[in-house]
Amino acid sequence: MASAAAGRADTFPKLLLRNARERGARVAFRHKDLGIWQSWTWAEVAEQVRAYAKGFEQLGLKRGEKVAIIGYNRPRLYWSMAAAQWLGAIPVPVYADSVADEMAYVLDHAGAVFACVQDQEQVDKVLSVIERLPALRHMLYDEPRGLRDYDHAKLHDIGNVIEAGRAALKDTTVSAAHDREMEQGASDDLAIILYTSGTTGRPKGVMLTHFNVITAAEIGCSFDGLNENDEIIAYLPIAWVGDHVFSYAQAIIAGFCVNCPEGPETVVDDRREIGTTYAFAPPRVFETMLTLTMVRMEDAGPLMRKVFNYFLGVAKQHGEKILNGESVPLSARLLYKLGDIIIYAPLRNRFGLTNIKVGYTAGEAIGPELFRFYRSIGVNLKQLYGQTEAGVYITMQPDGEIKADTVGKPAPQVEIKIADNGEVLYRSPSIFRGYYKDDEKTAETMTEDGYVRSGDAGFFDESGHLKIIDRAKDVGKLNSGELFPPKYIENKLKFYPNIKEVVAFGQGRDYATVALNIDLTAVGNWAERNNVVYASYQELAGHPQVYEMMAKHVDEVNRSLAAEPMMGGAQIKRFLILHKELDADDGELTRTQKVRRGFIAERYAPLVEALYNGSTQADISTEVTFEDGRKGVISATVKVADAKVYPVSSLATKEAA
Amino acid sequence: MNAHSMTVAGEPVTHKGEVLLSVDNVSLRFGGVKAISDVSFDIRKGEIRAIIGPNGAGKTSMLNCINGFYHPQEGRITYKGLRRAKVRPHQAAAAGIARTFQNVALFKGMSTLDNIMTGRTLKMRKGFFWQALRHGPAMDEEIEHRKVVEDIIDFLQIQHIRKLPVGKLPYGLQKRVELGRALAMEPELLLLDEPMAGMNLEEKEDMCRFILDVNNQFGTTIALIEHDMGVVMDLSDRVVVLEYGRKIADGTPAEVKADQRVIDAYLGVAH
Amino acid sequence: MSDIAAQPAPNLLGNVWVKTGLIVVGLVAAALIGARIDPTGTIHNIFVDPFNQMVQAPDLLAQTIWEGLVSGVLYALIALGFVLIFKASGVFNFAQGIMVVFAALTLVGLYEKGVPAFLAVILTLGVMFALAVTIERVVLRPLVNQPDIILFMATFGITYFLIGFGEAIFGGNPKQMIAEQLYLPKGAIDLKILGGIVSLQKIDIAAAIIASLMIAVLALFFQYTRIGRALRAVADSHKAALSVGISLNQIWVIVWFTAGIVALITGIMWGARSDVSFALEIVALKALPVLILGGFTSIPGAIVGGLIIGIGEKLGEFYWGPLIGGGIESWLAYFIALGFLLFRPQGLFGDKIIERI
Amino acid sequence: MFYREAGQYKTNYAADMAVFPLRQDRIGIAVILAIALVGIPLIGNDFFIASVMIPFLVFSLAAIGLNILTGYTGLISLGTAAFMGVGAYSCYKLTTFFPGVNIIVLILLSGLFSAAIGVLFGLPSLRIKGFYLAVATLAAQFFLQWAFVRVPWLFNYNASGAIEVPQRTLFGLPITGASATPETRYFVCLGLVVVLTWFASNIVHGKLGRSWMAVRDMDIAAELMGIKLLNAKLTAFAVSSYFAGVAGAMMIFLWYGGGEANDVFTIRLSFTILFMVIIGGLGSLIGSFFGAAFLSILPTALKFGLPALGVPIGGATAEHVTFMLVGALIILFLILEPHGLARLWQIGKQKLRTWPFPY
Repeated sequence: MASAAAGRADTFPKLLLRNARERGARVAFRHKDLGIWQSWTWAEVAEQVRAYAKGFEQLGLKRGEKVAIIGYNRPRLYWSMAAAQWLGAIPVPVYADSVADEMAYVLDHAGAVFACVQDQEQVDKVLSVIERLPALRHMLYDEPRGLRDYDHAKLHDIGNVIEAGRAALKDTTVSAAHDREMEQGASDDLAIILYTSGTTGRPKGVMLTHFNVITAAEIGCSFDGLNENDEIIAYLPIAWVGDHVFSYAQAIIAGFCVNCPEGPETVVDDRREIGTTYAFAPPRVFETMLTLTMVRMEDAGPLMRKVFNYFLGVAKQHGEKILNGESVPLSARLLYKLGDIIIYAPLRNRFGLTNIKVGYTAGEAIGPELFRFYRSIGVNLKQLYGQTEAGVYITMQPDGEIKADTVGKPAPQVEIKIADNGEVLYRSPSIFRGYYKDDEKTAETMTEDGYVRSGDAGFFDESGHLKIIDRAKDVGKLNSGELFPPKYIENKLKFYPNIKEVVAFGQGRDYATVALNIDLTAVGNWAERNNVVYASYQELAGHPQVYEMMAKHVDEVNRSLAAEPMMGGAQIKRFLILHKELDADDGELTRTQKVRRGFIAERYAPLVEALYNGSTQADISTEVTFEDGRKGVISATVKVADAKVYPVSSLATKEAA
Repeated sequence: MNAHSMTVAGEPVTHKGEVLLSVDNVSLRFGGVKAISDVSFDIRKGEIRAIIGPNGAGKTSMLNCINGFYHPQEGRITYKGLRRAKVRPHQAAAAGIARTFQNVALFKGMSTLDNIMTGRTLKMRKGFFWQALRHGPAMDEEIEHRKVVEDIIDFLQIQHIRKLPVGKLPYGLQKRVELGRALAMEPELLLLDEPMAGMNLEEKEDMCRFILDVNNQFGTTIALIEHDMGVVMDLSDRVVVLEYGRKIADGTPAEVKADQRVIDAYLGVAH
Repeated sequence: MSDIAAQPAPNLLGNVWVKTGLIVVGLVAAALIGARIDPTGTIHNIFVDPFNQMVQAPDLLAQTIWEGLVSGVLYALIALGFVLIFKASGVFNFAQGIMVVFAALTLVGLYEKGVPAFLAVILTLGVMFALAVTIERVVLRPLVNQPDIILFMATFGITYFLIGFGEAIFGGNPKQMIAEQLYLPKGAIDLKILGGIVSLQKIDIAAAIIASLMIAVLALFFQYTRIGRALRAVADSHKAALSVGISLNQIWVIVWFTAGIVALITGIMWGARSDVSFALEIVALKALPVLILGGFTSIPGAIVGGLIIGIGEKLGEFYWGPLIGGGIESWLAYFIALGFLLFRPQGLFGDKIIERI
Repeated sequence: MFYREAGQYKTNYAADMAVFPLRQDRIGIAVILAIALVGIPLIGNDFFIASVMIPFLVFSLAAIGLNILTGYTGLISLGTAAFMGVGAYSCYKLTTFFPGVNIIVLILLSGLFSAAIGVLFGLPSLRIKGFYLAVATLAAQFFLQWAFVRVPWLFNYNASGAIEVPQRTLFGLPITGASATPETRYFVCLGLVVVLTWFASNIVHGKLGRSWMAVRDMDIAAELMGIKLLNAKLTAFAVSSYFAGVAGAMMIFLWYGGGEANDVFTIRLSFTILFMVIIGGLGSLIGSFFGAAFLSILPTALKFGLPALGVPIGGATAEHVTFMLVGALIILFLILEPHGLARLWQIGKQKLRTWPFPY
């Protein structure tokens, strides 16, 4: 670090002061509020945080106590974290959209003594469970609107707290003592507790020290060359490790500017206004953007559409290579340049990605088509694989080595090994110190030699890139003993726009099979173009031409499975297209639209039976719930089709050669 | 922390009591038609006063009399202790009476921002010369008022439509913008003519919250006409009921609800 | 219905201002006059002398009033064309003036080409019908549902087009109306009354009679024919017209054609009194103050307004004009109308303007 | 497609309320100004500058004036030419009384006189609305036109009855009178138009402009906002007439260079300017320029363009054809885009901003 002379800045408050010294006049935070981007420089932020910390102290906050932070991305909530850290207290960001009960659990479990919240809504939510929070002493809010008549004995406006702190700091001895308090902070102190919303059971509090978070943040900063000129927009939940590292830790370490949007509905516009250089978004954000693009282009004039599609074709062919710095013929390069002027650059502008240096997507698998689209139009989109327990980074995609279907190579300072059951284990300086108040879980997760069990199954491909296939506990085995990763197979198929849902079977069977749901919009469109007449989903799903189409998709998936080590055994031998759409109302999907494999296997037992007994069709009748709540029965005869299976070795080697 | 120490204080601080506006024996005729006959009531500072009644009861005409659009032939309207002879609407505005309309009366060709900015017109003082330069004092003044307007936009949560022309906005949002325009005048008395007409449930809830917040946060006195009896009972401190231009009841929501004449007038209409 | 109602109180403040305005206008006029004449005699010259003259020479007064009456009739005829169209389609037809010129020019032009006079009249009517159809097809139909000002501007377009078209075909030179060939009387009748001679041009008498006849015919047409009733219905509501079984488009054609007939007759009469030339276009603008006075929607209003304007401006020109240099006919009509308007903003016979809130 | 809005964020209200908040727009304006200031004098010959550019500038200013009244405040006026005439005659009288004062100052001052007259004839607007008001403004047109002829004091009792433009200089260069070159006159016109347009833009974006538009959109609501209708309407008349007056003075002193002024400020000129405003776009300053360009350049282009294309056309016929074409184009325009060229411009701009998306 540059400020080695002043003692290594090994905590966030220290780093904040370093920024105030070294780049005091640069803008640190912006918040679109009251119509304009209100800005604060590093010097101002440091001063605010310092006063805020004093205010905290006056309210009785002590070293080691926990401060819950609840709300949408607001500068003062980020400052609340820094101010708490100043005193050696530990901020605990909480998902703002969690229901009162969940929030009560986290606040109680963490033993939060203070809660810094955004607005009346959050105040009300905390108040509604106040009797479950005996430890909570004070609540601070950012937006006073509607709170005027609340009892302010234990409720404070953050602005007033900062003001009070500032007044107290006018005394130089107080001021000096206050700074000494901050200096006591050490890199091994806890910096933050992030609660992960585990898929099962109660959230667990992941404890990260200043050293962990700083190390993780530095990994990312040096990997992508982030510096003080970068701009990021903070719109993801502050309780999520990604936001904490990107919008808080890295911003403070690299000194770049964090922009808080006006509200959730203006993120797209706000991102365009700022023109972020560093971005993160889960795949669904990119997917929505692309869908909107395509929907809007449907309304464009025929000439415009032609030009657009032509240049998208050009981009598809050459764009990624150009971005990767590979050699491309001059004519293609010129054509791409032309496309850049009339299509790609305006598109990037509309997406607000004109100035983007690097963008990341993570959290779930991104469709290769989607991923390539953004790269082909010149957006340096990359994937990373991370976990809260790792302080985010596990693997990353280095520039020039981007593959749509892997999550990249181990991040710097990270060691990875694959367990026998396929589970990915990792070890790095930034891994967490354990789960808060849950040694049992900590022991379960950590191996003796310091590795963390990710819970995900994966493998390295021949070029050393990690591929994640599924949650480790979901990866099953065929009777042959080969791996059967249902979600992996399902995702591969779901990336085809024609396929809406997939359920894979194979656990404890001889081979893998799938049941498909076609996407009515996409296939309906296709049907219209090809004069295929149909009256219902059921009719379209059973159409021979649709079966042909699906067979092609399955075939392609089989080829790709065959080309991958360990996956070849899981090729799909037989498939069928379900006669009805899987529906959460019928209990076939979870409310978050994930397939409930076991339930479906039971419900459609005759069909599953047919997949394995060699029959070409099967009768089925199922009870369904209509939209108005009535129940009825749908019966149908569903065809079962065979798919070609490829020999594993030959293709795998061919591909590798 | 004690469970009770952080709950909402029971009653907001109010100054209800002082009479802000009183209507005494007012009658209004159009030609031979009597729209209002001999109506008296008062509006007290800080309260939410509802005016209800069946269609054609003379509610809107009453508001029109209060803000000087109509001039009653008989009776007195006293505002802040001053009896006003024929007051023009712009004089009423200058005296602190703002108004929204039954059918949204926004300036269709202007943006949300500009619409609300017009509410600040009375408070803007810089002369023609500075306006023509749009620098120096006039710009400072514009910015100063823009800040007020932004607070209102923030308050009403209409940030996302700030720069859109109001003509194309959905009805519910237009109503909100209109409320914003009235609020920009920082009125002492706010007249709302069916602020929730034609809204869906969610929009109604929002609007109720805004009205309560306005009353609570700025201490603005509010007189509102509303058909939704549930809303009226929840919102208002006192209710006056008109029927065929006459007052048939006046009192707290509970009192009015129990009044036989009101029940008769609303038979088949009551919710 | 108390929620929507008229504004009962008269606009007091407005009146104060308006009156101030009137005074200022008066002062300006006085200043202009003062620049021309001896200041000591001003008051006398304005307020006493003209009336002295009227009393002393009643024959001159009668002559002036007669002339005013005749030009008033012609103004009324042009205004009638406006009213017909405005009533039926809400279009403020600025082109009515040029339609008068165009009709007259076509008639004369056809005659010059050797077409017998009465055949020329019939052919001209055909041309006016074609014009009505064309306007309906090309202008009105595509602009249906546009704001009034747009339709108003479109009639400006028609005006410009007709000016260019007319001049290109018939040339810009003034022409003689074929009054004789149409058996219109010539010469004058001299009445010895009021101690002098009042000369009445026969053509003027004819004009007055023909105008009266036409108004009577129109009134009958509106009152007793199916189409006429439909036209009146359309003024109230387009739906009502449709229920009579006549399409809006047909109604427009009929109305514009009717206005064309009125234009032709006006053109003949006016042309017989002076030349047929594009100068008539400016004269046609005189119909505007007539409209203001009579209201845009009232046929009797157009007639009464026309007479008031015609007589008023002739009297003004004759008795007061010389005081300030003459030629005040060009604007006096507008001031007369403006004066009336300040007290009745909707015109003498216009529909009452109701302010709604 | 040229717009790169990403990264153009505003951190203060002054920037957010700028008339051209987008960098690309500011660049565009700068380019247009550069062309007007350097390009046109360099490429254009005397004919082009004197017969195309100067009329265009004068008409633009007059159209802005009328647009303030009609487009922004919703009051129709058919008396623009008369108010222009007031400006021209005021300027003439001022040059007679104050021969030593710079002519540009006098041109700017002469607008005040037409503003005063405009207010006078604007008084009825409180009572009279719509077409009635339009006809009422004809009173101004005909009365003033009459006065220009009948009050010899206005033209210094010249035998010709016309304004005689004296020679006046700026920094030693003649800018009015016979010896002023088209270039110098052009530069003076350009300077006046740019400065006054800037004023107009400032006003319509400020309190006064909002009051006008409020009166236009919903006068009852405007009054209940505390806007005094009479004040708003009269200021609109005053500002509008000021612009018209200055345009009129420029017309005589910088374009015609004197002559039969009483033939110039006719009802037909009033109509022409109204067309410019309508075709350009009501309530749009840039539309005023478009309208002026379209209607001032079209006749010239027809007159000289058709023969150049080989269409044999005589002088008189050319004029007739021009009339017909203008009439037909007006109708065509109203049918195709009733909101005027400004709307087309706006749509085009929006298209470029959302490119490649259609919306």
